[in-house]
Amino acid sequence: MRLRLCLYGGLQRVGGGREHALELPGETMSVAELRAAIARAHPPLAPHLPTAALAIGDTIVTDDGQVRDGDEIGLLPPVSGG
Amino acid sequence: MRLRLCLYGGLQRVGGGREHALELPGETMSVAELRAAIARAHPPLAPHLPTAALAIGDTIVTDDGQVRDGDEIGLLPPVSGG
Amino acid sequence: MTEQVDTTRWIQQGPLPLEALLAETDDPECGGLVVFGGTIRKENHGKRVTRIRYDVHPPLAARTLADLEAEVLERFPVRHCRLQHRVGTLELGECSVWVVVRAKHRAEAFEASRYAIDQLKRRAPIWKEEFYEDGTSEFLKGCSLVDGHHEH
Amino acid sequence: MTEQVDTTRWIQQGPLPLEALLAETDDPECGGLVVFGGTIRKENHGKRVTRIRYDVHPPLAARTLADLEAEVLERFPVRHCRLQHRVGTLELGECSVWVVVRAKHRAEAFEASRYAIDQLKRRAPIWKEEFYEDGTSEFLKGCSLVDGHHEH
Repeated sequence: MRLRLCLYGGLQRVGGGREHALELPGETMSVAELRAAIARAHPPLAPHLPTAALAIGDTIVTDDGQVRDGDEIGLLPPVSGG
Repeated sequence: MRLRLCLYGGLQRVGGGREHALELPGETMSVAELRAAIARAHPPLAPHLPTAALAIGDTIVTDDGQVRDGDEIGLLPPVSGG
Repeated sequence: MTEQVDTTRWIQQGPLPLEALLAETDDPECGGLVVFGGTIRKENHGKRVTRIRYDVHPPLAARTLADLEAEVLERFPVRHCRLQHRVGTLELGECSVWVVVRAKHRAEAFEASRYAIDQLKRRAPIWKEEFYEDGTSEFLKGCSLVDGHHEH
Repeated sequence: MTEQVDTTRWIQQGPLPLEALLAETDDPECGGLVVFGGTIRKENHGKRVTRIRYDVHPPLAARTLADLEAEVLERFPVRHCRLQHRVGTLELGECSVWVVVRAKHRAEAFEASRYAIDQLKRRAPIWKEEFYEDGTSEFLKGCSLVDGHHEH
């Protein structure tokens, strides 16, 4: 499956830009598996993953969620708006 | 002495209008004496005097203050701004 | 005897322009702005209000508001505090009072704003006359300015 | 997958017009209006700030702000709560966020406003990059959106 990984806030610096294509085996996987896949594909992001939330579209998902081919994945580090 | 007595808020209804001339003996008197004089000159105001503050010009004065000929006296019932 | 100050800085006849107070207090040292506005409500103690008339002792009210602004700056770590109150007749929804506070941090701005409006209501020589749908009107019970009569 | 909603109700590129939010929430059932504005401060943690860039996840941020507005109306006896946040680069003194709350009584309006801005800062997917006089920039440490990582 092919996902669009979008990095937000300081993660754009760590990962080199907003958008990254992710090609992964299978048609679906759990969010926990996706986190591991992101760490493998982008090692500099790995230390930031424990505090980064993951969104599919405009919904934050927990590790037992599922991602599917075509999903837009947002990786959201700790927030600092206001 | 001649004073200008100005009534504020609901006291205008009780005393009949904003401004009242007060002619009193002597050239000066204490605020406490003035309160008694107001009660005599305007009996309907008497029950309101204990909770009404008294201002000379733009200064609130206590009972030991002095009034003089020509002073503008404001009689200020409990306030309700905002 | 009464000092001739421009009372319109604090007491105004017409609508109060919030924009002017925001511009006046604009300050890049501040990160938090809190504005309180009091607006004319159409119901009070179960009665239908149609409008409110504010009676004001302008020079004393101006001085009271100016003193309160200074007191707020002294008591709280805030950089700006401006107070304005209207006089005369206001329609439903209109704004009778603005409290504008700016501070480095938001917590202090909230606290100072709350303090300022509470104290303004207790101390400013301003009287609210409510007019009702049935044609009657009433001056509201208020806070005595005589020491020992602060029953709020 | 992403629902197409008009995010500009909550997230805007240009200056946020407070007047529009005041007009939108105008309500004669309300006696108290509290506005909080966050403004760009020229100093933070001892460093001279020249501007701030906000990075935002617009659809998620819009949903977060909309949900927070609804939550505020449920938790507090207030009649209106509107939230708006800017995205992009802001200069010193500019306003990055508005919280507009209207209630029958002022105490509730203050409490709800305070709650809304505190929660917005914790929950909204918005990231602040501060630019400094020395030419460097930094993303600020923030609040994790992952459960169990709310260290505030």
